[in-house]
Amino acid sequence: MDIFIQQLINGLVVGSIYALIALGYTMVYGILQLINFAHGEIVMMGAMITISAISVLSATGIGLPGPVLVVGGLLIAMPITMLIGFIIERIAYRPLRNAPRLAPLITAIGISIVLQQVAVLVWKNNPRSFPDLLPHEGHNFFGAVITDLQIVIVALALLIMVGLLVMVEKTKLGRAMRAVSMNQAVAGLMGVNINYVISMTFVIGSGLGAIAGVMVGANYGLAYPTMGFMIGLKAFTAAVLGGIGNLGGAVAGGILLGIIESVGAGYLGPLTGGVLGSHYQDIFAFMVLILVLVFRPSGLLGERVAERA
Amino acid sequence: MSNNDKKLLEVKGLQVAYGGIQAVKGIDLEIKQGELVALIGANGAGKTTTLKTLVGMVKPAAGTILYDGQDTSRIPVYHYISRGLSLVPEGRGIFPRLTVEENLLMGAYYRNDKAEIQNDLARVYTLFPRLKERYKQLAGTLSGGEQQMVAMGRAILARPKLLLLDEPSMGLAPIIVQKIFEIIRQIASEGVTMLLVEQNAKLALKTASRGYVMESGKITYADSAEALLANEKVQHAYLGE
Amino acid sequence: MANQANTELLLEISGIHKRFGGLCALNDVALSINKGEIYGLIGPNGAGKTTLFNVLTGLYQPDEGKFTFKGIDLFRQKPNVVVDSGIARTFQNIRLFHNMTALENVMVGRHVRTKAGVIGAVFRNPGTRVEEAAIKARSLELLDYVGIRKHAEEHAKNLSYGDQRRLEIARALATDPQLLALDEPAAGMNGKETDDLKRLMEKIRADGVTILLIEHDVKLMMGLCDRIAVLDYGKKIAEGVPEVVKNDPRVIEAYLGATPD
Amino acid sequence: GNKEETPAAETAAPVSATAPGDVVIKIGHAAPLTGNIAHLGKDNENGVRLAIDELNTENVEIGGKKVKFEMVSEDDQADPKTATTVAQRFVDAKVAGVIGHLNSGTTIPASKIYSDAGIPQISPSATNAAYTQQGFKTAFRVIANDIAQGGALGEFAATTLKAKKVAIIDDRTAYGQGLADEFEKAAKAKGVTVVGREFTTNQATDFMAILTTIKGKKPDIIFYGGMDAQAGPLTQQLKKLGVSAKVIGGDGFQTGEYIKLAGDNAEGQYASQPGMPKDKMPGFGAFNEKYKAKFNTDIQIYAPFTYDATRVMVAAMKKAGSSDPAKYLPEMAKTDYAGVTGPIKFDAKGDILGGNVTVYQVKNGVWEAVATVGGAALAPAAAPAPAPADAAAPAPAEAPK
Amino acid sequence: MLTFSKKNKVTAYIGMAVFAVVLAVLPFIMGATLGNTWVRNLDLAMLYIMLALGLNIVVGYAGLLDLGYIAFYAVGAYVYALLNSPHLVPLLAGTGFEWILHMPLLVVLPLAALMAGLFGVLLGSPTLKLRGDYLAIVTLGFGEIVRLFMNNLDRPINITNGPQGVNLIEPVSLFGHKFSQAITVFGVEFRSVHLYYYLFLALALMIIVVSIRLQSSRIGRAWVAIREDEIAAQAMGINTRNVKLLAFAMGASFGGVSGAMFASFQGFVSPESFILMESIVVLAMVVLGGMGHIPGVILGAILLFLTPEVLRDVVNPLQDKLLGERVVNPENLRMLLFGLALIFVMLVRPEGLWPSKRRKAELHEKDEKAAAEAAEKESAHG
Ligand SMILES: Nc1ncnc2c1ncn2[C@@H]1O[C@H](COP(=O)(O)OP(=O)(O)OP(=O)(O)O)[C@@H](O)[C@H]1O
Ligand SMILES: Nc1ncnc2c1ncn2[C@@H]1O[C@H](COP(=O)(O)OP(=O)(O)OP(=O)(O)O)[C@@H](O)[C@H]1O
Ligand SMILES: [Mg+2]
Ligand SMILES: [Mg+2]
Repeated sequence: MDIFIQQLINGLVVGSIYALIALGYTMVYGILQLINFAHGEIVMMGAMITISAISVLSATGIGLPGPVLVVGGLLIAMPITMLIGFIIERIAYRPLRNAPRLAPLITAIGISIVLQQVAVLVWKNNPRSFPDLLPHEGHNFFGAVITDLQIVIVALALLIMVGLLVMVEKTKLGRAMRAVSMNQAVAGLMGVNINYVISMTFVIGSGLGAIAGVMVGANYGLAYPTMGFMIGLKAFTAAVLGGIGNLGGAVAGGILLGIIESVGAGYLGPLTGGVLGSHYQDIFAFMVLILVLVFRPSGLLGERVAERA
Repeated sequence: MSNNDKKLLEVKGLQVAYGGIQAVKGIDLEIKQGELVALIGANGAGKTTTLKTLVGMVKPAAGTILYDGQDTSRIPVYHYISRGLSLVPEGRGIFPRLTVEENLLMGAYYRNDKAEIQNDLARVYTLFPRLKERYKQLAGTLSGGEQQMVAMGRAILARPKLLLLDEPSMGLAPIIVQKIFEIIRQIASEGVTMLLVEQNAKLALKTASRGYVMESGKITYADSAEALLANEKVQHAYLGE
Repeated sequence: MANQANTELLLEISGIHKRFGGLCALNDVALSINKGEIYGLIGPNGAGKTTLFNVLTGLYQPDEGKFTFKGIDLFRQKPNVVVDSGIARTFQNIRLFHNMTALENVMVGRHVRTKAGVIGAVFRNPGTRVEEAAIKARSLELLDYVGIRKHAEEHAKNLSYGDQRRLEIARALATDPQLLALDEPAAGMNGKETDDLKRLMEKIRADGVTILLIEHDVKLMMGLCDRIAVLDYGKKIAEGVPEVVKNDPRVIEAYLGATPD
Repeated sequence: GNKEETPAAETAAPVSATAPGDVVIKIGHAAPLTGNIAHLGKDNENGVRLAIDELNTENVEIGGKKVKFEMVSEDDQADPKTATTVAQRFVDAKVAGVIGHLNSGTTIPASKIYSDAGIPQISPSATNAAYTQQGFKTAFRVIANDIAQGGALGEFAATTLKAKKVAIIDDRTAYGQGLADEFEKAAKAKGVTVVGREFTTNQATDFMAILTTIKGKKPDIIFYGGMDAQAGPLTQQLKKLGVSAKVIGGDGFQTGEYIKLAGDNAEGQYASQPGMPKDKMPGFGAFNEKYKAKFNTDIQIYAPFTYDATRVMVAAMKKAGSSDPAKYLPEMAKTDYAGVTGPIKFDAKGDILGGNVTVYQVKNGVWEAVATVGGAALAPAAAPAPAPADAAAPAPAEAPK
Repeated sequence: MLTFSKKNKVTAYIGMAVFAVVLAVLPFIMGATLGNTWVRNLDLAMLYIMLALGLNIVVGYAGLLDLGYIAFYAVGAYVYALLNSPHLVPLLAGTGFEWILHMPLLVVLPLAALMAGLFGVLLGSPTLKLRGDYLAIVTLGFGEIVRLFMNNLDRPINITNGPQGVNLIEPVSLFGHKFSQAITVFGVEFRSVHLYYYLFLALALMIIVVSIRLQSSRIGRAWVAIREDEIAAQAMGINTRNVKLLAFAMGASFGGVSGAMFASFQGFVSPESFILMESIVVLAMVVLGGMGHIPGVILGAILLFLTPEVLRDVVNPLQDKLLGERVVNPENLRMLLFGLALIFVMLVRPEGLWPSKRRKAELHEKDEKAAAEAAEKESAHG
C-alpha cells in the first residue's frame, strides 16, 4: 500500500512538472493555435541561466541562504527568458501569422535547435548539477516519502494555474487574449493592440517556463542544454491530453500523464506477469493518450467545438 | 445648424489594391455630422473594402481620408475606435466563445470610465431585451439575428461618432431585418453619424437620407436617397424586378 | 398536391429529432417532397433549417426518426451514401475548395459517379483515361450550364460572390442529384442577381431535378416555390402553398412580421 | 618539426603544420561531438590529439621517411547512420586507420565499411561483444568487452559485496542493456537472486517510479547499466526514497560528472572501469598531468584508451615500416605494447587479451579503486564463438537462463 | 512534373535526355571530384527523397499532419533486416518457417511496402476523427510506440534484438549479383555505392511517377478536397475515411520501401535510427521544399539532407583558415546553421522554396478565411 501511495506521489510530482510546462504550451496555443516547439528550450534556458546566476550570486560571498539564492537566480533568469520569448515571437512567428499553418511549426523547430545549440556553446554539453540549496526534507506520508520541494512543485503548479485562470477569465487583458484567439481582425477593431497581447502571452509563458525550468533542475539536481526536448515533448503531450488551449486541461493532463507513467512503470510488470515491464511505460502512456483522444477528440477538458456544417 | 454641416468624413481619390487587384479605384465620399448615408452596389464592387479602409484594416494605395478634419493614415488599427470610428463587420464578427456580455464589453475595451460603461450596457440591454435574457450565453450559440444584435450593441458600447455598418441584414429573417432597421433609425436619431452598406438596396435607401452607388470599384451615382430610388438605371441594376 | 396522379414521392422524413446537448434543434419534424417540385423551407434564424439540411445530407446523425429517399432507407447513413443515392447540397456559408480551380471543384463533384482507384491512377489504363476525359467534359458542361465556363481555370476563391454561389451549384449538380438542396443561395445578392439566380433554379427544375430551398428572401420564395414549410424552434409550424403560408398568423408572428412593401 | 615560416604555407597542402618533405599520415577519430555524451566524445578526441601531438614532436620515421600525423576527427552523433557516413568519409580521406567509435551502436555498423576498405579500426570504448564477433580482421578494441566487465561486476557483487539480492536497471541502449544482461548472467551464475529488472531511457531524469518498485523488493545492491547523466539523479532519488542499497555499474558513470550530479549521495557507490586502476596503470600519472596541462580539464573516461589505441596503431606502422593498411594490419594483430592503461595484446578476434576490470568506489568525493577483477581469465573463456563467419547471434552456449 | 507546350516538345525531350545522362554519370563525377562519401551521400539523399515523397502524400496532398512518419521507414527497415539476416535463425529453427528468410528482393520489397502500408492503416484508423494538432500528437505518439516496441521486443522472446539492433544484414542481390561487391561492365567499375545509386534512383523515379500520377487523378483530387474542406468533401460524396486511410497507406508504403533499402544499404539497423527527430527532419523537407509539389519536395529533401554534410566539409576548413583555430565546436555551429536556415527559409518563403501554384495561392487566403469563419457561428456545446 505504501508503495502504491508512493507511486501516486511520484506521478503527482512529475505530473505537476509537466503541468507547469504544459501551461506555457497551452497559453500560446490558445491564442495563436501554434505549437510553440521552442517552449521546452525556454524551460531549459530558465534552468541553465539560473544555475549560472546562482554561481555568480554565491561568488559575491555575501553568504545568502540557499532558497534566497535560488529565488535570486530565478529572478535573474525570468526576465531573460521573457525577453527570449518576446524575441522569438517577434522574429520567428509574427512575420508568419498569415502564412500556411506548417510554416511557423518549422520555424519553431528551427528556433528550438538554435536555442539548444546556443546553450551548448555557452554552457558546454555536460550536464550541470543544480546547486543543492533548497530544503528537501523528506516527509513521511502513510509510509511514502514526499519532500518539501516536491510539495512546493505541486502547489506551484496549482497556484499558477489558478492565477492564470483568474487572469484570463477576469481581467481585461485576459478578455483581450481570448478575443484575439477567436478573431484577430475584429479584436483589432475593438481597440485591442494585437501585437501587444500576443507578445504578453509569450512573455508570460516564457516567465512560467523559467519557473518550471528551475523546478525541474532543483528536483532532479541537474540541467543540461538538451533537456528541453524530451521534457517539452512530454509536457506538450500532457497539454494535448488535457485539451490544448485549456489551462485547467494542461494541469489535469500533466498530472494524469505523470500518474499514468508512474503507475505504468510500477505496475505493468506485475500486472502482465512480467511479460511487459517498465520499458513499456512510454508505450502505455501514448496508448492512453490515443485512447483518450479517440473517445474525446479534443482532450479531457478541451472544448468540443463540433465543426458546423 | 452649423454643426450639422460639418463634414465628419471626407474621402478623396481613394484607391485600394489587394496584391495586383484593384478593388477600389479612386472614389470620393463625404459624410456630414449626423447623416445616415447608404452605400450600395453589386457583389465585389468594393463596398466592404472601402469600409475596411476607413477603419484602417486595409491600407489605401492612394488618396486621402480626412476624419473629423484629420488625416487618419498613420493611426494604428486599434486606435481608430477611440477616435470614434466603429465598424460592424460583414458577417457580424462576434467572438463565439465569449459570452454575450463579454462580447458587448469588448466594444468598450478602449474605455476606462467604468460607471459610464455600465450605463451604456444597460442602455444596450433596453434596446435589445433579448440580449439581456441571454447575457451569459456563449455568443457562438446564438441565432444569426441575435448575433447581429450583439454586433450592433457592441458598436454602441464603443460610443462611436461615425458608425459603419456592413450588410447588417444579411441572412436574417424578415422580422429580424425590420427590427435591425428600427434600431438603426433609432441610433441615427440619437445623433450618431452612419454609413450603411447594404445588399437590400431598397430598404437601405428607404432608411438613409443620401446614397452612393458603387460599381467595380468606382462610385457611379451619388444622390439623395429618393432620387436614387427613382433612378431607373439604379432600379434595373440593383433593385431587381 | 394539386394533381395527385402525377406526383411521385421522392423524399420522406418523419419524427426527426436532433439534439445538441440540451438544445433540441429539430423536434419531431416531418416532410415529404415530391418529384419535380421546388420545396421551400423558411423560418426564423436558428429555427433548425440548416440543421435539417445537415441531417438530410448525412453530415449530422439524427437522434430519432425516419428518413427515406426514393424508398431507400437513409436514416443515419454516411454522407457519401446519401450523395450516392441522389441528394446533393450547397452550403449557407459557401464551402468551396478555395485553392482549386472552378473546374477542379466541379470535377470533385464527379467523384461519387466515377470509380478509378490507385491502380488506375498509376497505370492510366484506357478505362481510366476515358473516365477522366468524361469527368472533365461533364464538368465543363456544368460550368457552362450555370454560366461560368469562362472562369473554369480560375481559383474558386477568386470568383465573385455570385459566381461562387453558381459554382457551388454546379459542383452539387455534378453528383447527378435527383434532389438538390440549396441553403440560402441568394444571401448577400442584390435584387438583380437574385433574379438571375431564380431563373437558374427554374432551369434546373425544368431539367428534372427536384429542389429543396432555404431562403430568407420572402419575395423570391413566394414567387418560386410550389410548397413551403415553416420551421420555428425546431418544429414545423406550417406547410402549404405560398399563399396560405404567407397569411398564416403564426408564420407572420414568428417570421414575416408586419409585411414590408 | 621546427618553426615554419609563412612562405612555406603557400606551397604546402592546406594542412597547417606540415613541413614540405614530410609524409602526412591521417588517422581518423570518430565519436559523438554533439548531443548528450559529447563530453565523452571530446574526451576521446583529446586522447587521440595528445598522442598525435606527442608523436609529431618525436620525429617518428616510418619506412625510413619522416612522417607527420594528422587527426581527422568526425562527429558521428552517436547515430548509426551518421557513423557509416563518417566511416565512408574516412575511407575517402584515405586515413591509415581509425580510432573509434565511442558507442557500440555506431562502432558496429561502421566496422563493416572499414572492413570492406581494409582499414584497421580500434575502438577505445565500444564494449559490446558483437563488435569483434563479426569476423572482421580490421576490428580491434583496447578495452575489455561487456562480457568481461559484466562478468567481473557480477563476481564482485557476489563475492566481495556478498550481495544476495540485486535489482537491475538498464537504460535500453545497446550499451546499458548489453552490460546489464552480462551482469545478470554472471550474478545469477554466482547464486545471487535478481529481485527486479527495471528499465529507463537515456533521456530520463525521473526514476522515482521504478525505484519505488525496487524499494519494495528490498535488494542489497542495485545495478545500473547506463551513463552518468542518468546515474547521478538516479542515485539522488534513491536517497530521497530512503533506500540504502548501494548502486553499482559500469564505466558509463565511473566519471567525475557522476560525483557532481549525485552530490553527497555519490559517496560509497561503485562503478567499474575496464583496465587497471588508474594509479596502477603504468603511465597514468604522467598521462594525467599531460592531459590536464594541455586541455585544462579532467579526464572523463576513455582518453587514456584512445591515447593508447593511437599509439598501438602507430607502433604497428613503425614495425611494418608502412602506413599502408594492408601492410601494417598484420602487425596490429601481433601487437604487444605497454600502454598507459596496461599491456595491450589482441586475441584472434581483436579483443584485448587479459583486459582487467577495476571496480571503484566513491570515497570522500573521489573514485578510489577497491578491487581489480581478473578479466584476464574471463574474457577468452566466455567467448568460444565456434563459427566466426556468420555467428552474429549471441553464442548459443549462453542461452539457458 | 513539368508541362510543355507542343512546340517545345523537342527541346523538352532533349532536355530530359541531358538530364537522364547527368543522373546516370553523376555518381562517377561526384566520386571523382568529391570522393565516394558523396556518392554515399547521394544514395542516402535518394532514400530521403523517397521518404519525403511518401510523407508528401499524407501531409502535402491530404493535409494530414503526421509527426510519426519515420515509423513506417522503421517498419520497412526491420522487415528487410529480419528477413535477411541471421538474427531470426535461432528463433525459427525447427518451426518450419525458415523459408521466410532470404527471399528475393522482388518479394521482400513489396512485402516491406505492404507491411508499412498496413501500419499506415493501423495508425490511420484511430486518428481519422482527429484534426490538426491533435492528429500531430497522436501520430507522434504512434511513431514513438513503434520505435519503443523495436527497442523492447527482445524479451521475453527476442524478435528485434532490442537496442542492440540487427546486424549482418545481407546486401541487396539482384540477378545473382550481390551489391556489396563491385562489378565491372565495359571496363567501368561499379562499386557498391554506385550499384545502390542506380537501384535507389530507379525506385525514387518510380515513386515520383506514382506521386505525379496520383496527384492528377480522381484520388488526388479527393485528397486536395479533403485538405481544403473536409466537410464539403464529405458532402460531395467522398468517403473521407477510406480516402484518408488510402493516403496513410500510400505514404507509409513509400516509407517502407525506403526503409527496406536503408537496411540493406547500411547492413545494420537499430531503433536509434528512427527517433522523433528523423520524423521532424522529413517533415521539414516537405514543408521547406514546398508541400504538395513534387519538385519542391525533392529539392527540400536534397537540401536538408545535404546541407549538414556540406557544412561538415566547409565549417572546419573555414574556421581553420579564418581564425587559425577552431573557436566554435564545428558540430554545434553546423546544427546552429541548420536551425537558422530553417528559420530563414520559412521567413523568406513561407510557402516553401518551390511551391505549387495552389499553395502560393493559399498564402493570400487568410484574411478572407478569417472573415468567413467569423461569419460562421460556432457552437460550443459540451
Ligand atoms: N483579402 C482580399 N484579397 C484579395 N482580393 C480581395 C480581398 N478582399 C476582397 N477582394 C476583392 O476585392 C474586390 C472588392 O471586394 P469587396 O469585399 O470590397 O466587395 P463588396 O462590395 O463588399 O462585395 P459584397 O457585396 O460581396 O460584400 C472583389 O473583387 C474581391 O474579390
Ligand atoms: N453543431 C452544432 N452544435 C451545437 N448547436 C448547433 C449546432 N448546429 C446547430 N446548432 C444549433 O441549432 C439551432 C438551429 O441552427 P440552424 O443553423 O439549423 O438554424 P437555421 O434555421 O439554419 O438558422 P439561419 O436562418 O440563421 O441559418 C441553433 O440554435 C444552433 O445554434
Ligand atoms: Mg462586402
Ligand atoms: Mg441556416
